Amino acid sequence: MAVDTAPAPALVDDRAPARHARAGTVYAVLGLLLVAVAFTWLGGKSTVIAFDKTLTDASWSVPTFGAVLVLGLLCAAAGAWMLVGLPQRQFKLASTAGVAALVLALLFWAYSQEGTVFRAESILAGALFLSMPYIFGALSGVVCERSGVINIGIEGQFLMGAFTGVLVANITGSIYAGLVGAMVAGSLSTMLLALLATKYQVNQVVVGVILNLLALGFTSFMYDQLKKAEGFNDAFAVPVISWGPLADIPVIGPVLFQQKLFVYVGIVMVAVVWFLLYRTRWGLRTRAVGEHPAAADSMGVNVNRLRYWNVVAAGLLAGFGGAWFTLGNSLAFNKNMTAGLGFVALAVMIVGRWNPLGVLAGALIFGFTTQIARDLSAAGSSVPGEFLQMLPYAVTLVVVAGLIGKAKAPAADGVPYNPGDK
Amino acid sequence: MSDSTTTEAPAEPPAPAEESESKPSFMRVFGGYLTEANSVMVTVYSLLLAFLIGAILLIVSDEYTRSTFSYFFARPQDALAASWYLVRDSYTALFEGAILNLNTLESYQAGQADFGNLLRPLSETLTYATPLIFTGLAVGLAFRAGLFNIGAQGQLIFGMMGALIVGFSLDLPIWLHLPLAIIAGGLAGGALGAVPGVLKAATGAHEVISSIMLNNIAALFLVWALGTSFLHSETKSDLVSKPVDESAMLPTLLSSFNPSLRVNLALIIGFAAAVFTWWLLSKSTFGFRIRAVGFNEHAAATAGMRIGSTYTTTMTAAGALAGLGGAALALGVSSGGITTNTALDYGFSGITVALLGRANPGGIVASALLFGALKAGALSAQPDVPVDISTLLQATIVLFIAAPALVKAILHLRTPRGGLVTLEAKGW
Amino acid sequence: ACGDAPTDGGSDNADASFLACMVTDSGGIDDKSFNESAWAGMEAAEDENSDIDVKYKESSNTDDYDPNLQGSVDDGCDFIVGVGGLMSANVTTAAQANEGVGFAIVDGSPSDAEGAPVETSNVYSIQFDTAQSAFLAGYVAAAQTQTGTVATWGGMQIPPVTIFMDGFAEGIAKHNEDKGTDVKLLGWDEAAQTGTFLNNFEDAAAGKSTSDTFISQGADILFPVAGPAGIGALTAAEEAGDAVNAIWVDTDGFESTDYGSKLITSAEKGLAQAVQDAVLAAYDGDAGNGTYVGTLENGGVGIAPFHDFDAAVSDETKAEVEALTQQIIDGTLVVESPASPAAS
Amino acid sequence: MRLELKGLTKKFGSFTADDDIDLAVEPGQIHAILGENGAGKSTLMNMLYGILQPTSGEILIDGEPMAFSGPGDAIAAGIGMVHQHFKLVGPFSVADNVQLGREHTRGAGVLSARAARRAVLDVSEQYGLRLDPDAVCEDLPVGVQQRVEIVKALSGPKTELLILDEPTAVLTPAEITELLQIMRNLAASGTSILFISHKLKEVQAVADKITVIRRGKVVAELEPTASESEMASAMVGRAVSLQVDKTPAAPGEPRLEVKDLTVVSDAGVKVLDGLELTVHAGEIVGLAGVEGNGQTELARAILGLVKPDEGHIAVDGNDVHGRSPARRIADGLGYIPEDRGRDGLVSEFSVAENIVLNQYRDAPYAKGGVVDTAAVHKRAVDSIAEFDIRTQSPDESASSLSGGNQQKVIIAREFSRPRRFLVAAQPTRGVDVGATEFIHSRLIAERDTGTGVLLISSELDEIYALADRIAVIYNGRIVGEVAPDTPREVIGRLMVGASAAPETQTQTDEDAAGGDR
Ligand SMILES: Nc1ncnc2c1ncn2[C@@H]1O[C@H](COP(=O)(O)OP(=O)(O)OP(=O)(O)O)[C@@H](O)[C@H]1O
Ligand SMILES: Nc1ncnc2c1ncn2[C@@H]1O[C@H](COP(=O)(O)OP(=O)(O)OP(=O)(O)O)[C@@H](O)[C@H]1O
Ligand SMILES: [Mg+2]
Ligand SMILES: [Mg+2]
Repeated sequence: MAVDTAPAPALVDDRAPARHARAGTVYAVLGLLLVAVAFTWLGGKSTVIAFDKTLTDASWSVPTFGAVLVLGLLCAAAGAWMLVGLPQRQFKLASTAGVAALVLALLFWAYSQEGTVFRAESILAGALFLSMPYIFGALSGVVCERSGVINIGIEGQFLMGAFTGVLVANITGSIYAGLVGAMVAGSLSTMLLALLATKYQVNQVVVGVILNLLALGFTSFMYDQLKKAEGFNDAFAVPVISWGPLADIPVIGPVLFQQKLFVYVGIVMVAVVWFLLYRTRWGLRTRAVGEHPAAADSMGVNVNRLRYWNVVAAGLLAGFGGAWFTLGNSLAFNKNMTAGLGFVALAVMIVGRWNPLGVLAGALIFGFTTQIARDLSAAGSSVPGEFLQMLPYAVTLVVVAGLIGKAKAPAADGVPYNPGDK
Repeated sequence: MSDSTTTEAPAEPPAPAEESESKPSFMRVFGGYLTEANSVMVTVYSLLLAFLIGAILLIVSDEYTRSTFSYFFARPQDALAASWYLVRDSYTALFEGAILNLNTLESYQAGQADFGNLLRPLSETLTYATPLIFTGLAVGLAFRAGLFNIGAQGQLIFGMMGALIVGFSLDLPIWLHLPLAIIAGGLAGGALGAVPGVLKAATGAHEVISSIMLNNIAALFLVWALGTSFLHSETKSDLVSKPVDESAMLPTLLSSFNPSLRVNLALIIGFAAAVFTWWLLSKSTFGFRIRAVGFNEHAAATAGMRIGSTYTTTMTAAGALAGLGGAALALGVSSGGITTNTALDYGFSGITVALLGRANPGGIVASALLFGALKAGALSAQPDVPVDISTLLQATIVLFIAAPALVKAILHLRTPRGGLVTLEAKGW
Repeated sequence: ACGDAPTDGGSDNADASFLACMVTDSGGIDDKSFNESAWAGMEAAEDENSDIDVKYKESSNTDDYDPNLQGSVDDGCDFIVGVGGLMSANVTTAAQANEGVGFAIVDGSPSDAEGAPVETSNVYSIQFDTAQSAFLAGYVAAAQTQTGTVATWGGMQIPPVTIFMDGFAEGIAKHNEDKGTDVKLLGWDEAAQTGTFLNNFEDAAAGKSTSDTFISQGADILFPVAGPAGIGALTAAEEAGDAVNAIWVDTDGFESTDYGSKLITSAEKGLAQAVQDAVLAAYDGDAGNGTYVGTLENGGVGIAPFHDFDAAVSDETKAEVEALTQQIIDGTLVVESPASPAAS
Repeated sequence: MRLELKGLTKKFGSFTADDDIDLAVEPGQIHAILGENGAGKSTLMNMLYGILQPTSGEILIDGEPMAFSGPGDAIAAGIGMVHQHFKLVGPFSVADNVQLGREHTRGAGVLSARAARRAVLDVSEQYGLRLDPDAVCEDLPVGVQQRVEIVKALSGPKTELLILDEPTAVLTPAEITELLQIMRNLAASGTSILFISHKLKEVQAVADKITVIRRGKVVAELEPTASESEMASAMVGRAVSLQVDKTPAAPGEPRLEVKDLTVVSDAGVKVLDGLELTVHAGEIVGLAGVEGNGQTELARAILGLVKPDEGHIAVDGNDVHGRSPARRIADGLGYIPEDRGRDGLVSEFSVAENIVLNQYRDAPYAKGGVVDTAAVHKRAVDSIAEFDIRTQSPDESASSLSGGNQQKVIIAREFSRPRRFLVAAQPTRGVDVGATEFIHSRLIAERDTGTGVLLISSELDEIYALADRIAVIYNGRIVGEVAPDTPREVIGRLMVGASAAPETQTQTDEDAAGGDR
């Protein structure tokens, strides 16, 4: 063979690209601001961290000034590191360290107010539990959109799951039957999306919006119909699963080993969906169909059939997430009780870059900030409650703009596929 | 955003042309038109199908009618009569609430009611359509630039606040005050709309995430702001704002017929905004750029268009449109003071309105009117027609209109020359 | 237009001569709160008098008030009940335009758009001084708490909600003052008028997680003022075991919820009864432009029986509650909230 | 395998793309299909591969009539296809792209990465198509992507008929030689091959039989001994001049000066590394090189879409640093992008709108921020006539044009406004002989008006035909500037980074072969 088209080995640049410098400046400035905050307001204050469930009396009192000072300097150092230039590979490390320091410092600051105690176990356990609807909703979104179908109807699937879960649990008397019912209901409602998106090539965003409307109308209507009769909408409680001695480990125990079924299923599903997507034939085909359906088609993959069943299967996940609202919280169904969280799940999916592990991270950010906001509000923070409630949204905005940057959707996401002229 | 350059299939192969040598009669042409899935007939059939499904829902949901079905085989006429009356009365009620009240018409003909009463249903329809025109345009305009503005809700809320603040805090003559208040609404909405645009241009942050976050932030901000002494009503303890000054209120259009006819100048502004948006998109160089970027940002960039600034300006303009919708509320029907509920879900409905109108200003106005009529009808027909049934009816109508292929398949219509008109399919 | 279509409920009095209509506030007919209670009163009136027929129209926001009131007039209603103080001006205007029709406003009084009181001939006003019942509930809570910490939280920061929270706070303060206790109230600072609110009435899951947070901060009695979202507090209490209990609002939660065993008592607001009375009075032509303020004195507000907690609440506390009730009725003890009917 | 088509017809609505086509491919035969852009070649192949369903007619394999309801059926019947447009999933690795649809699993649907990698290596070794199974496809140069496509087509369980739809359009001369050799080997081992190309030399070199299609009909059957001009006139239906007439250049003052240009990609790779280049007025400089050596970035940097990390670009002696692409275009920079689907056209826009895509704000097409539709229309009508763009009307959407005509739209856009400097990247890629002839003559005419032209092409034929001077790019650097009469082998060696002297060839081959990412 005479010649080859091999491009030269990559020359790795040793200088920091411009965006590193920009990010570095931001981190450095924020870090120094924190230092200034420490000197101005935090002298003499202390932040109390308590282990409320396993060690009722144990608590640490940390001088807020010192903690914020150290963390602020750490953040500034991360920024400086970026500014002087660091290898590409370590940019992620530096920015993660910077953000972590920033978040921790803000927490120390927030919990330095008189009367506030950072109850590590209940806050973390609560945060994990609160992330669950986002995990299920966003995973459902991932499965749909990885196969090229936009699912904006997660909110509707939540409602269907929430309603049906309670209904079936009431009729059968079994909470597990209720969970299955919720999944089936979620899946039935995505079936319409699946059909319209594959067979009838309807604009998928419109279908999603319609599904939300239909689910709201349907569940509200059924709620009214069943309200008159007894025994259709009584609350059922999912038992807390306690892992024996593991549950007694400080912090880790209450957070990880004494949670409701939803938490375990949620974490397992993240792993399962990840494995299925990246390690199995189904996943390979699913991703191909979402990126380049014509390519998959030309290799004999039936694009629309795969999309159809994936969307239907994704409904199972969203429906299960819907059951979180009722069965997971030991609540009866109530009209519109999902309160827009389905849309947040959509955002979590994008924050997680259509990847189950990213979804886990995004959902945890949301759950954690929501929990912190509620805790601070309950403790009587001087920040108005509305601003505390904005916290998860504001944090997401910052994370998305500052850390995630351009999230690239699967290339064929939302584009109906028409194989030849069949 | 993705385009489908790789899929080479067209939407639907046109049916083989029916060749007939003799000149077809009018009835044949007309009959052919009726059985063809053209956009007019698809809309007509969508409504019919939706109302058919609605009828079934009504029958199922009505306890009495349902009970007559329990002895259907013994005395079917009971069930049929009950169903017929139920469906007829329900739809009459919707029609009367949205378009023309037949009772009022009778009284009017008998000289017992004034003309204004006759106009009330229409006025209500137009009143509810007004904010939807604005939010529909806000979503539609962004859509043409390839942006999914799911944030019209928050932009509308900001617009409401902006218009409100100028509306009560300045003391000016009407010719100055009203325009200023309206502009303030547009500016406030535009400011919020700019955020996702700027973030996308600068950092690549996905506009859907930032818009969803900003919707929530705006709604909470409104709750907080309404509680502050600056915005909070001085006379009422409820969570309601100060009313806007008389000089900043949008004049009503039909109140000379009857003072309770609420439709106001905002409707005209809405039409004007639609015309302007149409002009902007199809005539102006800016619109050329928006569409080019929306279809293919790479080619647009290669042709020298600035992508980031197109995102920013388009989102700002879209936000401003939604903000004007907020101003229409704050200075119009809610001029007595806004609450946390005033915005309803006008912003979210704007998405459906825009997509149903195929992101064309004309189509957006038409679908906003349809939604306004459904809302006015539903409001007036309750509780005979449960509100939830109206929601379901709305969803079903939109579903069929958005899915011509489905209507075609159900009714076995023929494909028209030039194929089915489908909503453009767009990814993120 | 369609009188022969059966109305909701099925128990309609088909050939009734008196049509009583209700216009809801946002939240709808089944908000597990004042709309629902008011509708219960309407239906009770219908059951009581077979010559009365009832109907309702739901409003999704303040913009719907006018068309719904007008629609009710057009439907030929003889008596129209508007629910919610926000509707006061709209009801007043409608009443002035339709002198021949009777009106009532729940949680409000006739006023103009600016909120200034207006004299009318045909608006009946129904209000409640729920601060009084909440005061007693707060006193009981202070007496019953084991941890010395109780908590309240609301749906939204609006007067019908905060009046409960004010009364509750004052009841606790009274107990602390009289008995030398140091019971702490989380979730509401009466002086600053700031506290914990969900900013909606629907999200019971958020209500539960908020309640869990209060429990982790030591509260053992929860007082949610949030309609259906308040149920979240009851499930939180249930999950937390025997140590945590709750007090319900508006109705006797022992009967209206599934969590009777967790409810020490309820701060009641006799809305259904008052609406029922008003409709019946209107039928007799007696409603006119009267004003009804529900108080402990007329039984319009009060605290529910202790039910399962009857044994747990000491006789001493019961006697003190009795005495406080008497003092409030006498006027020797004044429970005041910025949201009290007199102030609005 | 013996393939026979009988009366195969494909209609799109009332338009007949293929009309009653009869064709037979014997086992081990290389059967070339020739035809203008839009003649119906790809449509025919797509029917064979089950992507499209014939309107009428029969496909017979070894005498058996076949009905393919999808590519799956065709694959099962032993047909493999390399599509004209890559059907590669960009973010996937080479191995994943090759195994898609026939995955290597360890049971229960769990993928076996090792088996997939092994399979790719096996096939690529067998045919001498070097590939790194772990490379991500979208990062690969198009030439390598083409190789992936070929490996894909050969990886079928028992590929007996291989369809190659314009596989050589993006390959370098050496790669083409290599591919043709592979085809011969395959044919020798009994595989039938259907081969589509617009490059007549290749067809001559490899085909056993040639079928010419025009407007969906078979118009000629030629033997490989037919001359190029015979083939061309059979395709086009008229005589085509394959020779580009050009007078010697008269270079003037420098129009483009690139000094020390360095561009670092987002991934931190130096894609341009101190590149130096000058193009004068009235000359065409051909930039030869294997794709992926910085040509794209150079073109984009000249346009201003890529910000240089170091160095200067001057047009007409003025440093263009800080000038927006719009400003540069207005100042007389013309640009024919290499990827017309992505960068050249807004396919949903009408032909008219595409023609004014970079002038829509200028007089006479716009006044005071308003587009003058009439002026745009008039310009489009003129351009359609002048550039012979085959379209039903100026309002037709660009997507409905054939690739060759789409390219003419871009040519029309760039060639009918005053320009001082032109960057033409792969201007005739995938374009038929007739259109190529036309585009080439326009480029020469452009030069003769005094415009400086930078011609970026991976086709040495094109470079030889047009260039007055040849610069060879390798690894983001100009590694040699030679006269247009330099032998191919010299340029070929420069293109892979070897010195111009022949002795080092063997050495280089080893290096280059191992260098696939
Ligand atoms: N999906 C389609 N719908 C309508 N017409 C089509 C479609 N696909 C192809 N055509 C028509 O069929 C004709 C033949 O197209 P085809 O792709 O087969 O050309 P080709 O010979 O491969 O050209 P090229 O050399 O450019 O690849 C085109 O001119 C086009 O008008
Ligand atoms: N939806 C469509 N409607 C009409 N014609 C179409 C459609 N899609 C593709 N075509 C036609 O199909 C033909 C082949 O399409 P394809 O995308 O293969 O063109 P191309 O390969 O880019 O053209 P070329 O080979 O000339 O560069 C084109 O001539 C185009 O006109
Ligand atoms: Mg082709
Ligand atoms: Mg082609």
